[in-house]
Amino acid sequence: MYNDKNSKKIVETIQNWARSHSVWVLAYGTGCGAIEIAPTMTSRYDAERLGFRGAATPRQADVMLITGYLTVKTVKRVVRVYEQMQSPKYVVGFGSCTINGGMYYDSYNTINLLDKYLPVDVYINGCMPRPEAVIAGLAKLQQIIREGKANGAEKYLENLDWYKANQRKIAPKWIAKAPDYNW
Amino acid sequence: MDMITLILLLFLGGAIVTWLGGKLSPIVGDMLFLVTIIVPAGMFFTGVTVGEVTHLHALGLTLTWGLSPLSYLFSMIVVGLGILLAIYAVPFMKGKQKTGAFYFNFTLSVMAMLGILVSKDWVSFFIFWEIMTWSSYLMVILNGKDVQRVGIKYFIFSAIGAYAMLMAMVVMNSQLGSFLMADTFNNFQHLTVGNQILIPILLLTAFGVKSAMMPLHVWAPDAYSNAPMAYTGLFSGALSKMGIYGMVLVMVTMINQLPEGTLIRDIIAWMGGFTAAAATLWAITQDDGKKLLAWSSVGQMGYIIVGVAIGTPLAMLAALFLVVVHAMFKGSLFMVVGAIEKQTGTTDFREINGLIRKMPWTFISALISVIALAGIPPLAGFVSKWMLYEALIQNNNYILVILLFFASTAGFLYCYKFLHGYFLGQEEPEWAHVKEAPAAMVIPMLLLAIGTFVLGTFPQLLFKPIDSALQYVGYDATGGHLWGQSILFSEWGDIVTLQPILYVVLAVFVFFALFLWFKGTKGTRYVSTKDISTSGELPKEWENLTFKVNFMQPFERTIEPFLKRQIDKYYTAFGNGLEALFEFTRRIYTGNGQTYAIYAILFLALLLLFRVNLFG
Amino acid sequence: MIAKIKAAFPEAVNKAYDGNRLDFTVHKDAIPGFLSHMKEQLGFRHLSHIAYVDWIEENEFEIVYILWSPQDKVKLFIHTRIDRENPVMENIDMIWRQANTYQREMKEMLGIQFPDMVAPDEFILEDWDDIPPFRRDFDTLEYVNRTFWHRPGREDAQDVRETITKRSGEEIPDFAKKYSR
Amino acid sequence: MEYILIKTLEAMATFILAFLVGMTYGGVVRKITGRVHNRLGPPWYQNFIDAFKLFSKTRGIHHGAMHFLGAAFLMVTSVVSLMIIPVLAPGGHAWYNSWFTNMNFNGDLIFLLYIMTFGPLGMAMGAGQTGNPNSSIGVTRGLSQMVGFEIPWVMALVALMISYKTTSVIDFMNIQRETGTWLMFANPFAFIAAVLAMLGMFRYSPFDIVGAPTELASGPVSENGGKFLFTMMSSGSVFTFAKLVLYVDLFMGGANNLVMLVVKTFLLYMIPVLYGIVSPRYRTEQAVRWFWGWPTFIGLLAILYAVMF
Repeated sequence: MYNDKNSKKIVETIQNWARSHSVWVLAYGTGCGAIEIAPTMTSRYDAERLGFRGAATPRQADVMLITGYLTVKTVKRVVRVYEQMQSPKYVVGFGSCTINGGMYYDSYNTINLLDKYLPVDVYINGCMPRPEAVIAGLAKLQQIIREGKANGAEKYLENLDWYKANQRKIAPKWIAKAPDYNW
Repeated sequence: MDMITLILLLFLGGAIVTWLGGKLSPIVGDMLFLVTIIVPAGMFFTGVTVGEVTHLHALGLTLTWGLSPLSYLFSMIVVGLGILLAIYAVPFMKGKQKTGAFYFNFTLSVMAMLGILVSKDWVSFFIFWEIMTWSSYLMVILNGKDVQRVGIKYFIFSAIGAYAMLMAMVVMNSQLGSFLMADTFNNFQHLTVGNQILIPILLLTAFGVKSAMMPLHVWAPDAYSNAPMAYTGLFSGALSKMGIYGMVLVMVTMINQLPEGTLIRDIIAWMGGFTAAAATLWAITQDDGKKLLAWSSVGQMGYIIVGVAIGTPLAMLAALFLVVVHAMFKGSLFMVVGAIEKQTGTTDFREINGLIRKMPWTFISALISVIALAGIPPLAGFVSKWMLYEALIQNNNYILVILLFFASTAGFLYCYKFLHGYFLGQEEPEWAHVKEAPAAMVIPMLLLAIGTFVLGTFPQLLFKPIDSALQYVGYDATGGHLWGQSILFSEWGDIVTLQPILYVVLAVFVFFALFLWFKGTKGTRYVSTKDISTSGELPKEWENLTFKVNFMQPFERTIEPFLKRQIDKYYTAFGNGLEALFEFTRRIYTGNGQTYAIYAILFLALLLLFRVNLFG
Repeated sequence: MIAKIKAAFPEAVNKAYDGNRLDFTVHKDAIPGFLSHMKEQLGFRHLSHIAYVDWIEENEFEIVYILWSPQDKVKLFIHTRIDRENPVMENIDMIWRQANTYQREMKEMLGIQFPDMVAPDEFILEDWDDIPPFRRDFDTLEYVNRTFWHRPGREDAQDVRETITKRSGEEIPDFAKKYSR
Repeated sequence: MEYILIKTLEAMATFILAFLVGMTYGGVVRKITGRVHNRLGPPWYQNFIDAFKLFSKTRGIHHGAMHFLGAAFLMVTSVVSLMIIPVLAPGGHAWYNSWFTNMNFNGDLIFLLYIMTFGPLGMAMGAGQTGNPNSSIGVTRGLSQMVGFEIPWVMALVALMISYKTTSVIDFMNIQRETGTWLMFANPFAFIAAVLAMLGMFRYSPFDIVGAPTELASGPVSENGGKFLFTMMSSGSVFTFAKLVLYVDLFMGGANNLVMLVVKTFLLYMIPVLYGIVSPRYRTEQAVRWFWGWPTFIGLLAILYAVMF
């Protein structure tokens, strides 16, 4: 019965619906975007009515908001936190800095393309995106979760060597020291 | 030559033989030691019958020995704990110094405690009391550390107790002309009023010293933590219970005949409650496992003293039950600390981390014993605590019951501190080499822990002997025959049925443990305690993130004003003089029993003069 | 004040500024004695900052110690030049503890070696395997092209220097063209 | 045999009721908090979605055996205290009343006081096993706070015990049914002390230093996610319901049917919630000193009242 494909599909649908309506956010406040999280969460643009809620530690979180530019030192920590999250897990990139480096495109210590190092599910454009844009991006994330397309964790697991190679290119010693991501 | 004498002589001879054999080769010493402890113990369990009395004519006076139901209860503790600790002590003492002295004093202490329990006259009582005291004293200073501070403190307080008991004996003998306990108890009414007040107070002083009642407790924590751990189980489990034994005798036989008895009872009960609370607060602030357990022993003795002092049948039941159970779980916990000290070489919480995966069996016994210590159902500590609270409430000691509730709730703090300090926290490469303790050390502590588990569910195993003991000392039947279905009940009709609760607890626990284990087992993997969510930072190898230093700091900050006043200060001036005197005498004598004998004789002479003037 | 310092160190060259600012140019070997004398005798008890300039034209590094005297409210700028090829400087963090931080920064960003300086581990740049990035001959965009990726659509990026020169009208000197794109 | 089966089914019914009500209360509390913050707030069924999401996490980590046992200990406390506490008053005549008399006659208040501390201790072990310093810090704070609020709580209970000569919850409910007056009016000081202790028991502000999300990373649960957090969440809901029912039984005469039960527990639950929404956060020693201040004094008054009248 449980192995029946349709029942599995039904269970999957319900689970995706639940996941999409209860998303616990780990706001990794880098750069300027952290200031946009506060109005998004609090009573001006109340993100909790959509089921978004702050999570304290990566163990409990579902989605990681990367709010702004990532220096080489920061991206290591971000990768570490992402690997500590428990799948299904999603990544949302804020602003042009995560998309293409933005105004730091030629800085020697700021990465340009976030999705070379982590599987990003949703990008939110702007420098910085205003809370309306953030809400729109989160709604988009909910939609793709509901459609079951938000499979960043599987993507990361499948192309782990490629991601690790990219990370090792900017941070060789750190990646060597970090415990390996074997799940 | 009857059984009791034979057993005692076997202990005595075995001690000496063990010492000599230990000089030949350590293996012979170990074997002889085990034989010495186990053979007379077996003879005790098989041969001795309750109620038999024997007379011994020696030195012109008659020593009367016999076994009463009450002393049978206590001697069960002594012998059982003695056997287990002897099995434990052999691997514990392996490769240590002064093994011979350890075995000698250990055997001698067991012998002395049995002697105290079987002696029916004050002379032999006093003799065995002294043997017990100085054998334990030699055990306290065995490792040669802090002799100036710890040993002398213990010695001074024991001396005070001994002189008090001696004085009481002399007064009783001179007034009643008999050393027999029974005579002194029965003819208690014939004493003058001054003596009727004086004798119980003197005896209670002696027993209060041994059972570490609050104003007289100063020696206890240092002495407990300074003795070898294999002996401290006996020290705190059985040896301090001798004070309770004497206290029960005095309370029941003498205080009950006094018109002022209730006042004395209340004073003792409040001392006990104060002991429980303050010792708990002190235990919370300790950073060394030995000291923590020592203070917690003082606190548990406080509970027992409260129960004995209240003196209603339920309270006596609770106190005697806690006597046995405390012997079990505290013996197990001291064994745990000894095993950890044996395996890692230290007992400081701030140094050891995460032994749970290295020493799992030690952790299991520690966990069960700590749950029993905290008094959490369905383990044995809860039974005694429940009965104690019921007795207190029904005896209208409302503030005292609040005090004890506070003590037991604060007890959770040091319970958690103990477990977290040794077994939990991050696993350090420093302790990667640690192995589980040898089986001879693990099995006794596991047996004791499981014993607390069994007694928590089937307390009637213990209620029947306690009931007979209470009937012996003159209580009417405390309904020990009614406890068959392991139901706790009080006069108010409040019941706690233990067995169904235990089954429900086990069922729920097993169900959810299995649920957590089997739900998504494939997706769940083990990660080391170094791989924690530290906001993305990688802790370095030398970085230890475990939270150990100032562990209970918020609570300590709260109770600071209480901790400021410690009783030690008030003893300091007095103690300095006594220690100077003792230093002087130590230079004359060799610091063993002879000193003591001379003290006793001098004090006796003084006492006679003194008594003639005072009470003549 | 100038007289005092002159009396102590006659070889120090001073440059006059208005306000409460003094500038001195000292040879690099005299720096520790000079600074300690300033601190102990003349009351410049506070080290505000250590600035550094890369004079790639003279093939030299310039290090500026900025001191502040609390009681007579005088800023003291002490300039010194060291060779760019083997940049070695005296360690002064026994005079001011906070100098250690600036020196670690200089060590990583400019490659200046401070013998007998105790620096636990890398400070700003973690596992960096290129020439120090604050040297002016370090081409950051070339490094970025080598290390990171560009998303398509950035090829029309204007060089900032050209914009500046267009606005201000002065042309780029030849030595600078070498380092410009 | 079928006796045990029926008992098990009834216990399951009680557990499911407690789970549903507790979860709903959690969602409603979040909604109310949102409204007080002038937000829309999540829907009332948000906690169910969260629980199901946590339940259906596909990956997870554990730090060792004690990590599993901690959550199981927590569940033991919730379920056993729910079994012991009488959910419905014995006098009720509703057709489902007999379902909820699980083990009401097997324990009394002292037993409840101790079994209620069983879970936090086991939870503390689980938190210590994870090796996360935040967990241990949160646990020590929680235990210290427990020592703080146990004093007035025990004082209130002792006052009730000595005035009615019993320690069994069923007897208290019978007494209230016979005399017709709730104990919160019979001994108001005891009720006040118990309610002040309740503020700390439910760990809303200002006594939420235990799991402060911003400074402790949610304290003891900081290493738990997925099924562990699901278990702790449902255990917390059940335990909340059990404690509320205990308060209702002791001070408000119990409830004869489920509607009255829900109403009374909800009204009682609003006290710590509404007090917590508008409160800042106490440090631990401030909280403990607060509990040892006025609440303890009121508890003493309650005991005096019980002794005199």
